[in-house]
Amino acid sequence: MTPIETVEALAARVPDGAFVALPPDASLCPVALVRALIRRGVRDLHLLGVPISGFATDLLIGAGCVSALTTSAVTLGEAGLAPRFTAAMRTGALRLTDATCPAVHTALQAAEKGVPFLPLRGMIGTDLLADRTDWRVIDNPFAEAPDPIVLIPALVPDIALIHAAMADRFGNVWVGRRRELATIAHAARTTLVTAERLVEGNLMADERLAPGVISSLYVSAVAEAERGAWPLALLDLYPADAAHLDAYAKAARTEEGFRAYLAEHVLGPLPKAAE
Amino acid sequence: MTPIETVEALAARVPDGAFVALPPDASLCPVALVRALIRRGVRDLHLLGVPISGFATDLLIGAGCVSALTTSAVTLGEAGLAPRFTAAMRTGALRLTDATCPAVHTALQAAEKGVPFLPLRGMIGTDLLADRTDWRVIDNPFAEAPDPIVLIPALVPDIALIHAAMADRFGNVWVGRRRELATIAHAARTTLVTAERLVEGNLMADERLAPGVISSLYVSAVAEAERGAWPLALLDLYPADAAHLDAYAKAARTEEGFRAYLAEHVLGPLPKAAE
Amino acid sequence: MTVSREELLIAAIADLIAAPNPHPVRHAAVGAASPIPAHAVMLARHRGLDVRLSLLQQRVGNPFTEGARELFDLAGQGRIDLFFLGGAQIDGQANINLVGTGTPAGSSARLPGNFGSAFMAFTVPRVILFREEHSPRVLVPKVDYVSAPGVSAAGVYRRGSPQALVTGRCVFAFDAVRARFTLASLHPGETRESIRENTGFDYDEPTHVPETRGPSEDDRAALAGPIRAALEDTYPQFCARVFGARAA
Amino acid sequence: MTVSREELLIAAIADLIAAPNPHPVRHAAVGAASPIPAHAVMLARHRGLDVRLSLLQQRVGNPFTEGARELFDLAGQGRIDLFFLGGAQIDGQANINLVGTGTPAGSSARLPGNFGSAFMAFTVPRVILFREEHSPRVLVPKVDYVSAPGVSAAGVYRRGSPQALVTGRCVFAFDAVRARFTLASLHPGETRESIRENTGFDYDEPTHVPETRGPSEDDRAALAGPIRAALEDTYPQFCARVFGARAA
Repeated sequence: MTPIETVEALAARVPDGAFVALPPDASLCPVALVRALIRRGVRDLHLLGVPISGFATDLLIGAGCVSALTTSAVTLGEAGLAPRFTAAMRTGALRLTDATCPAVHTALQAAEKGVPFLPLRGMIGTDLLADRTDWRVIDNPFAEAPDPIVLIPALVPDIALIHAAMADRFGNVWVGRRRELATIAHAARTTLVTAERLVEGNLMADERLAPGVISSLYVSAVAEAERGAWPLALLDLYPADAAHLDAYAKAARTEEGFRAYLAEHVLGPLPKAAE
Repeated sequence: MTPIETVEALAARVPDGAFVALPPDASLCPVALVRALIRRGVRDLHLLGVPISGFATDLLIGAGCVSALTTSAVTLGEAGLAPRFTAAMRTGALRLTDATCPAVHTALQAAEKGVPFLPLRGMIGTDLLADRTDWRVIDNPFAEAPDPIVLIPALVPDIALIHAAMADRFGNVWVGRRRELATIAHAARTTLVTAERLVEGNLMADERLAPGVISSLYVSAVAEAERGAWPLALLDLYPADAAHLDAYAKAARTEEGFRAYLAEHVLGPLPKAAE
Repeated sequence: MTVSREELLIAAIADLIAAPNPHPVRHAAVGAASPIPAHAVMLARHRGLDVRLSLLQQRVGNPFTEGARELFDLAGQGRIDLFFLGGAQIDGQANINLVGTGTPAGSSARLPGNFGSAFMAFTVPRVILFREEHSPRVLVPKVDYVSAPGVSAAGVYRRGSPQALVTGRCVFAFDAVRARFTLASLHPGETRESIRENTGFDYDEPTHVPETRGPSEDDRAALAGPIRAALEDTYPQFCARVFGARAA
Repeated sequence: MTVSREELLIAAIADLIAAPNPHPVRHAAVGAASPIPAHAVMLARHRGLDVRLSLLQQRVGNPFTEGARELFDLAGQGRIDLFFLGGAQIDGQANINLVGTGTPAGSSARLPGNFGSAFMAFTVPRVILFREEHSPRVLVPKVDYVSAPGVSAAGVYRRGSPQALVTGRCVFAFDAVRARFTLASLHPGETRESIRENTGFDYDEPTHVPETRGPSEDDRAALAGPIRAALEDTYPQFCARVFGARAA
């Protein structure tokens, strides 16, 4: 059975040094759990942006929780460049492995299917491919003429972190049409889910809701976290808090500004409406 | 825009000789459309069972519409062996290519991703692999030691046939958790969908329903067909008509019995409740 | 009341599931045509094993949300510990044939086909072979077609091998290193001789062969009570036949 | 009222979308950061082209039901005909750099990253490069890092190549065979000399270079009316800035 815990208990399940998959800002990103991770003082995480990274990753980098990052891009979207990522790149504090969005999906789908690799078109002649010595180019054995194609090895995250719109008491969680989150959960060894609310009944038994569910089979533990994506958006339930993100982007341009932000919004007493 | 047509008009869109993907009996199989195909007198179909075949395929084989079949199994489930398939195998009238369920999914997912092949574990040492000279075994380039692995080439059906629980006027169709039907639609050049009922509004705009939708982007034409899966089941909407399937299995043991079944249930005047 | 053959087979398979093994069973998947294996998993759970059962063909409240491929992805991930396979033919090396007999296979009698066997046998660490018919026609020296091999050459990716073969007459244990069955227990009424007579392949026979342990009274009460309640929706005909008409 | 720069760019891109091409545009996909390309697709549709627009970051009523990977699967299937790419740097062979400048790339200034460019450039037959800043800093002789190449060697799987580069100053057409840009039109106020001065890469210049055709009055009415209504949910800030406060 999947246990229902607190957000802090979920954070305690993430060991230092773990390889952690995080959804991007627009896709059920578990920000409340990320704040709890920072409070727990987690260290040396290797983050995977699925397929890109944003606010939650920038927070973790700024708080000193991250030693490595694999991603296709880091951006705050409308709020501009991710300031703590940019600063860490300047100081060399972060080991970055660049990717491209479909290669991240492909690597996770390889893990989801239990195969050592999957092929992917494109990338031939890019500096990305030149840098990714862990990828291989083979000649497509089904082609008549020479046809180079890239093979992407499977990536198995130690832990996937997700914020769901709903969870039931069995540990089934509803993520709607963001099916790539199901792929993360299928690929990862452990999946920790915060949910906007706990619902009665069994989500898997409802034929209308089941298509958007990740089964408890893949879910290690669940915690309720109202407004758990804030200041990011959650599907059609609430939009991003653009003013907050703009203020963050401005504050985090300096180390001092970021520290003040952390003290106020992550480490300090939590506003009732936000956590 | 995806047009809304009649079931007979959908059947007219399937040319003789087409490579046609069909879902299995338990998964939104478009039986009303299959009956219309038999009435239209379609010939020389190459059917693909995704991943297995059942009642609808047996009907098409018996009616002389099929010259080739690629599938992982043919069965009427509780009603036993598929009698017209078994008879066709006896007379050699059918060119059969055996597969195994995950290889069919893999071939369609290769088409869905636009790659020439995908790898799949298992199968080494089976007679299936020995017979499938269109598959390749390579040495996994990521392994330290020799590690043979099978590559399955992409399969692109000319046409996918699906019965959905709902369709909207834009051509979006709802198949619920049977996501392999979305893969068929993604992989095929043309997708023809019958729907149990047409609904108002836009299925893609409803965040609760959207996870079970195949977007109109992939749907070539839609027709309304109430009880369009009968005598098979349709999700939680109606169960299989087990008595009818048993009667079919018995009747179709002989060519004469099958002809009588066709005359009564496919070619003859259609009972209102069934079509 | 006498123990039915179905109850005996359910108990025998439940014993195999709980038996010590390098691959503990936390999750078993069972298909539509397998009411006895499904009941055996539920019985093992009733007896205290922490095991999850996924019923593949459950029409309403199905365990999967990614369609039919999710079963195979799950197996590929290593998240299915136990699966059941049968065969039109099963040979002494635990090879199974689901396609048909004759040369070429299917020319004498054509059966449904491989289903997922050619994959599941490699990716699921524990497989229990189950076929009620125990005759020289089914248990052959060499299958006419290998849908799934009992063992594989070194270096071939494979998580495990068949654990045992359960028939209507006995239980055979399978030794993957020697690729050979050993008679493990006799169902009531069978003898070493009746088994040898009805088995087309060669196998080992220890000096002592016990009788197959049947269900306890508690097992039988659980089967007729809570387990029936849980599985009746999926296997209505089987439950009615084995456990009788439902008390009102 | 004068035509805004945004309206001019929208009209210029709409002209490129409708221009005769071996790859007709039936489906275009546009990201969150691309209000001008999105408006251009809608304008091309308003003018009569049968084109479907998928807005990738649409929060409610998103065009996808398989999550973020569906865009890339769609492109892999060949179901996306047109995509837009930008670049921190773009060079004369239509190579783009989204990662950063310096050696190694990003050491001088680090940008967000490749996104899907290294794949989309190969699988989408028509790509329009769009970057408003037109300066020697952006339009360089050689990019510091190739996120996506403008052209590929023979035998490399690729459905097409960049069609054109649209900047805040002009439109360049791209010839994939010669891997070279040609100045195609000048935005109002620009001259051959101002373009040459602000472009770091070499390019061809025909004897006659027309002015970029701006939007018609009907185009502008459509942009401020039905197209704004369709896109305002996705690009609220852009619509407010370019088309003014909404009439009550």
